[in-house]
Amino acid sequence: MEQAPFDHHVSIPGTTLFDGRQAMKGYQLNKMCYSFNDGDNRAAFKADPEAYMTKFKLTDPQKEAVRSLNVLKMIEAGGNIYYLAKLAGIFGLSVQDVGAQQTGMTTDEFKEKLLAAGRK
Amino acid sequence: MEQAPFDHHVSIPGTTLFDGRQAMKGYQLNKMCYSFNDGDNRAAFKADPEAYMTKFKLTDPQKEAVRSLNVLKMIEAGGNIYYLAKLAGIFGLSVQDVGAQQTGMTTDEFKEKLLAAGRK
Amino acid sequence: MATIIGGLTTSHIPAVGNAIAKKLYDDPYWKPFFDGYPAVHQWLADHKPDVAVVIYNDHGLAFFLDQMPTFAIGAAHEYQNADEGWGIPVMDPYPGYPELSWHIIEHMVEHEFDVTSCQELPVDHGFTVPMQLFWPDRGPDMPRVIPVSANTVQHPIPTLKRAYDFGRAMGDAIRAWPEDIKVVVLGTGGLSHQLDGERAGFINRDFDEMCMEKIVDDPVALTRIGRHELVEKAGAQGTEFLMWMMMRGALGDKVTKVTENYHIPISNTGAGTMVLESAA
Amino acid sequence: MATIIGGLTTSHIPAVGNAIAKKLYDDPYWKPFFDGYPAVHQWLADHKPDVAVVIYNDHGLAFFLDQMPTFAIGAAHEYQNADEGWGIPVMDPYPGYPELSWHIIEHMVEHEFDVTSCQELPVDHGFTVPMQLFWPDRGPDMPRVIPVSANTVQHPIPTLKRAYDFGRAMGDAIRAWPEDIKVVVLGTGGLSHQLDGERAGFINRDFDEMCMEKIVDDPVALTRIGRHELVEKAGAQGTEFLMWMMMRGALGDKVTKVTENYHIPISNTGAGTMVLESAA
Ligand SMILES: [Fe+3]
Ligand SMILES: [Fe+3]
Repeated sequence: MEQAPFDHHVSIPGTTLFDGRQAMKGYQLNKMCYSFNDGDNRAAFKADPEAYMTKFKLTDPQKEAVRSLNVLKMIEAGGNIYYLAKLAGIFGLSVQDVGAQQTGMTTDEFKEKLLAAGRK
Repeated sequence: MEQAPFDHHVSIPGTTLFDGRQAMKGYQLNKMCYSFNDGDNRAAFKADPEAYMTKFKLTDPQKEAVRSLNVLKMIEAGGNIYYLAKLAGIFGLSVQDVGAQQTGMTTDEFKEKLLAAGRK
Repeated sequence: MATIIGGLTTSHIPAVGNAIAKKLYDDPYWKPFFDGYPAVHQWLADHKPDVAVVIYNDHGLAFFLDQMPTFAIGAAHEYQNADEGWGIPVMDPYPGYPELSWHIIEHMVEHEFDVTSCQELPVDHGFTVPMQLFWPDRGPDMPRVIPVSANTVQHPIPTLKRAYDFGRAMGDAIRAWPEDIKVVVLGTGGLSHQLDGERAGFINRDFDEMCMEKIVDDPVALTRIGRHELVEKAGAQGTEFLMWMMMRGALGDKVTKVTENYHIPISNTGAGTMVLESAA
Repeated sequence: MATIIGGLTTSHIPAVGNAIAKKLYDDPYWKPFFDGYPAVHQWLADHKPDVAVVIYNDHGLAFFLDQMPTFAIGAAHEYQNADEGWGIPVMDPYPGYPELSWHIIEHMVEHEFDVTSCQELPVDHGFTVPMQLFWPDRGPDMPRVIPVSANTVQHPIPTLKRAYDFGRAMGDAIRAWPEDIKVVVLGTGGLSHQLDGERAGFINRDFDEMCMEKIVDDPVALTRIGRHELVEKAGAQGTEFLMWMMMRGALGDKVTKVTENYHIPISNTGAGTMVLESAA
């Protein structure tokens, strides 16, 4: 039985809807990130990221995205931003740092963009 | 603010509907019993039931019902039969032993009652 | 397009798992129960469904009272059983079909069913016993599975009408799936039984037989049974009949009864087995 | 009988928690945001609700993808926050009102809302930040709470219509509660923001202002917004506007706007604050 097309996936520019298709791809990555609610787990990841990723059975693209701390690649590999934010927190990245990285700006440029939206 | 009457509780003879009222009363007991899905937890309970019950913050009526292995009292204290069955399993009691205890029969009498229902 | 070829019902009593392990098929206590299954096996051999939607109720393995969903739909790549408290052996996992799971979940939420999606779901005897009964050798014809669970642990449980409507919407979802596959829907659990209280051991043959009759041609009549009336007449755990209603809803308006069996008692329970074939 | 006196809305951005901890009320970045709250405090001091139903969305603390409920209702004696991954300090628990929770759950399931009941529920910033904003000193007037959470993490999320209808049914349930108590309903989260993807930082003032206008007198118009349209116009996390729709449904047909505030940006978000008073 072949895998059927998944019909509910829609396209919004610059936006990856976290739907069933993404969820199927990203489960292990998201599960690992969810575990970071626990401080001991954060410490275990920091002590040995490779072992921790292997324990959670991350795929190679997921591991690579985490190693390079590349948020767009994490999303492409099925990551959900709410869980990824916990991983980003381990590296001291705020949601604005994460936003800047994804949009190819410095964090100051990204913050200025938001302030500009407020002046409109 | 006084506690208001809880309107959804109904009465069926010989039957305690596990509704919100029972659930509020029984949460800690049920939580302890749910933990028995794990073999290590069953062993910990068997090794020191009192300590285990205290760890799960059982109320005194709940502790007393567990000590005396009295299923009707466990239900009265808010226990739900699906979770209680896991506790009963630790003591090697089947659902038919549990049925017999609650109806004041021997297990053989209880089984005979069920067979008789089949002959009707 | 996918076709729902029919529905299977069975009780899912844990003791059946033991009886299967011990091959008690010809034991006098068990024979009248197991005699209901060869006709089901024949129907399955004739029809070879690709996917089984297994409607069951979790009994305190996957779900606890901290988060008790009314309806849950599995969306995992595979489903594994686990220790339920009695050291049950771990079986090989059952392969899932998450693409179809998500299609169903999308449809259900769009149609205002507030489901819980489960991307990891340990399955208990309510799921595994029916799978063992219907596909005892787990051969190459065993279908991929989608577990669907309804709450019968914590009142308020869903109404019989809601359960039936859930099945109807799920049937629409399955029939809208673009692949040419054959789907069978399992309604497991019941029939009448009560494990707890001074009324433990309560069984109601008349009510069970009425349910098995009406569910073929007049399931809507059964949606009028109140939830407390169901507890009164089917016993506290006889509320598992909700799973049969969900199954029946998915089959469409017209079905034909292929085979049925009813036997009292298995453990504390009135055990019912049926094959209902959907109209082409 | 219980009375719903009105609804409060607020964004629930985690950074607000830090700003409160650091008392940045008069900081130039924060002042235009915090300036929206004294009028709410005055209204609360005037009306002193006994119970707050806090509609929020969990962000990956209580719920994970293994069991993701569409709608969840707390039924615990108290609710505690917990570490969300950044070592957030643990606060005193918020006292619940489980009797009223169960009354609401009974009503919702009877009326075909398939809720997940939560007898233990760690609450995240989506719950705690609004509580800190509205009851900063946690004094004796702080109401007992009932947390209600909707899924905005995993698509499919509920439709705006379903969210609004959920609120309407919950409003009926609350008004049917026999005690003479005053209930306020909180709709938290939003407004427009997007954290992920190349469109991160997207904010839509026009859409937010339209939502804040329509939600007063014409919420039904907002139920016609599709879920993907909501993502497009409010941003990927702007779907939290669902919580506002649930709140609005509970208030009844006629409401009066007491106060409102809107400010861009707080963190990545367009932040909206409102008090809507229900018609007597
Ligand atoms: Fe069962
Ligand atoms: Fe949020």
